[in-house]
Amino acid sequence: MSLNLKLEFSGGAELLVNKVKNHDITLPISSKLWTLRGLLDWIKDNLLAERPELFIQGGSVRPGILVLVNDADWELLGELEYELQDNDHIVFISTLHGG
Amino acid sequence: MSLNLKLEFSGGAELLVNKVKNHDITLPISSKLWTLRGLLDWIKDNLLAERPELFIQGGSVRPGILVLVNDADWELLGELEYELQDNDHIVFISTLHGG
Amino acid sequence: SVNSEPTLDNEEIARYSRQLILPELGISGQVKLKNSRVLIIGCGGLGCPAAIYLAAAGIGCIGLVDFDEVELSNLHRQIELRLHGYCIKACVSNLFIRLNSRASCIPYHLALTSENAYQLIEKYDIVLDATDNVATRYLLNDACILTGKPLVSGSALRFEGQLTVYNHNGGPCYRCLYPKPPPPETVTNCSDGGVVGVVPGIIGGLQALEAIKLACGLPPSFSQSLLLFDAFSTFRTIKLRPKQRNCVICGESPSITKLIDYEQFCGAKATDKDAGLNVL
Amino acid sequence: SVNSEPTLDNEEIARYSRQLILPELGISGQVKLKNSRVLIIGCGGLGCPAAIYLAAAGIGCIGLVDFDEVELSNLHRQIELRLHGYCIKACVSNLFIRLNSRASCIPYHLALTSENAYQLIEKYDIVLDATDNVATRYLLNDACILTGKPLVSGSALRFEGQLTVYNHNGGPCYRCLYPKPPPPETVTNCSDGGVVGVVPGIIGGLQALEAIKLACGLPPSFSQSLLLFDAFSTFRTIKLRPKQRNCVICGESPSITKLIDYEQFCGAKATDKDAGLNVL
Ligand SMILES: [Zn+2]
Ligand SMILES: [Zn+2]
Repeated sequence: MSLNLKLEFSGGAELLVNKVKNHDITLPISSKLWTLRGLLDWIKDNLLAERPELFIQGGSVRPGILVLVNDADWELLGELEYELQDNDHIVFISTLHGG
Repeated sequence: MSLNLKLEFSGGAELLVNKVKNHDITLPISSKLWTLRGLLDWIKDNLLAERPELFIQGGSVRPGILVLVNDADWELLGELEYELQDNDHIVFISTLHGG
Repeated sequence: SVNSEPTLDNEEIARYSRQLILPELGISGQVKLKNSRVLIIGCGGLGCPAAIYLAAAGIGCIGLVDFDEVELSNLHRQIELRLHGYCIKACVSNLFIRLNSRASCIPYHLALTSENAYQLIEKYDIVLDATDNVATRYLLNDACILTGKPLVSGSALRFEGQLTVYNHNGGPCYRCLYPKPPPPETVTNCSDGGVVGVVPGIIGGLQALEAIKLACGLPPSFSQSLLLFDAFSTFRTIKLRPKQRNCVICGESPSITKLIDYEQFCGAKATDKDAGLNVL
Repeated sequence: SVNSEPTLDNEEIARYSRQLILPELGISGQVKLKNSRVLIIGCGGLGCPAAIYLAAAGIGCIGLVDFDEVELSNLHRQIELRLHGYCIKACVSNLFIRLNSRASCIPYHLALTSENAYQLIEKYDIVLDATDNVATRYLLNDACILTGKPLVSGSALRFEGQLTVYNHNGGPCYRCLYPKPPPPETVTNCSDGGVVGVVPGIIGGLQALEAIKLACGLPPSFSQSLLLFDAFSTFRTIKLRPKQRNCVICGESPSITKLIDYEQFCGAKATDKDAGLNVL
């Protein structure tokens, strides 16, 4: 048993994960449930090439990154406490400021 | 038991169905299976206000209308023979020519 | 009285005939456009096409705020306003005379600041954020909350664009989504990150369209909703959180009741020399 | 030889610096844009913004085909080319000198016909369909299949727009999707149906973007895929059928091997007087 997720990084956040926008990952099912909090730890250990503080600060994503779960703002779903479901599509999008 | 469908008409096709783009409909489950062919008959009898020949010709949609099933061209799914599933989203889109 | 409402003359009916025959607009919608005042902050890759399409649609008064110097590298984005030469003020005036002789266009060749933003925005009905730096985006957000104006926010970088409408019909504001400013070292502008000019062009057009709908009293598409565009993929629409009860500017007990020092708040100058399209 | 490949001079490097620093483009992408030839059929609400953004991006040669007379009611769509006055030929030339002094812009003030389409299209790498009538859309499709050129097709009406790339990488052509022309009484043009000018503006910008990617050898977003836009809703991307084996022009045994009479085929004139933006 395992948990399959589609991760996506965009708006510049992909520059922190080897410039790759889409990552299909599989998390092992453990005794504890996987939450977005746990996923952030997993990303820190497995995907962030360098300077993790440009992505994670104070146990959450840094200011200016929006997290989307299946095309909805994570604030609507409990943020860090959201319990991941198989085949969830999680997007980390860096806000753009250019004009 | 019944079959719930979300119908959408756009690109001008909505002008043939009382100018309403979105129609949530329920089809009774009968002994026969519902196909897109059957749905076209149902639309002709239940939704088309007038001049049905501007929508249906020769047992199919008239030239210039594209049929989409869950965001895919119906040609990929068997066209008139496609067997409708509960909660399918069917779009009838009239091709635009303006520029 | 009814007579004080401007209506349309024959030239306007001819000019806007293709909009007038749309049942969603009609004569009454066109009159609403004529009576609307839209303020655009930033005349770069987003603001230029937005201004042109708003003028062409018949918006009665358009204010344009920019303090940018022309650079050669801006050319491929700031295409329209450059058609008549190199002075933004002159360009804008000429452009509006051609497009919509009845519109008044007010160019403000100035830096938007905490001192002048409230008075300026108060005179308009709808505000477009077409700026290129974080400090001005927070300033504009707060000024729109304090004055009660909807803010149509667009942004673009590299091959991507984003669009949303803040402060409309129970939807969130910029601070509801981003209570803390991003670390300055994570912010990239178009000079450093690059951009393909047509991407802000498309987003700027969409900003104009949202403003047109707001001006007519029609529902915007991207209130409490975020449009994402990736030129290598496609568009995606995201459902956003509602207005946050604890938001410091639009929440139930706001702690910010007048404009603050946004450069200090963001730890970054709005006048970053590298930001080719900043407005301060 | 390598020396025969044009490269970029210092002015071009300065002008396109914000595109050059994008890794997906770079110097080699910019050189490809400079060496590309794009033909735009129709200079209305779709073709004008597409032409401007293509010139601004550095496309080396742009051909513009239009035979339209200026009408007041076109103004709110055909905004850009009107900035310099009322003669399309003169406007286009002035515009390109400002935007991209190195580009050659070739205005064709003519009606595209079965007699001249093949020879014209053969000289270009990419074709944009920005026309306003069915007969010309079939003519362009067939001419692009016979000459082997990708066709970036845009259309707009009322508050809606559509975009797709035909004849690219195994994707379908216009006839694969629409083997039979629509009954003439079901076809509405912008004069009769109305349009909000910024809608074709957005679609025209997206056509330019697809052409830019094609010119650089980057994959387009909408080959075998259809982008739908509804100004009251949002964008939607549809997966389309592949090239059809039995297509009469691009299939395995094509029965059409040279251009035919498209007005007869469609039962409608391309020169419909009511179609303000037709090109024939
Ligand atoms: Zn707020
Ligand atoms: Zn074909």
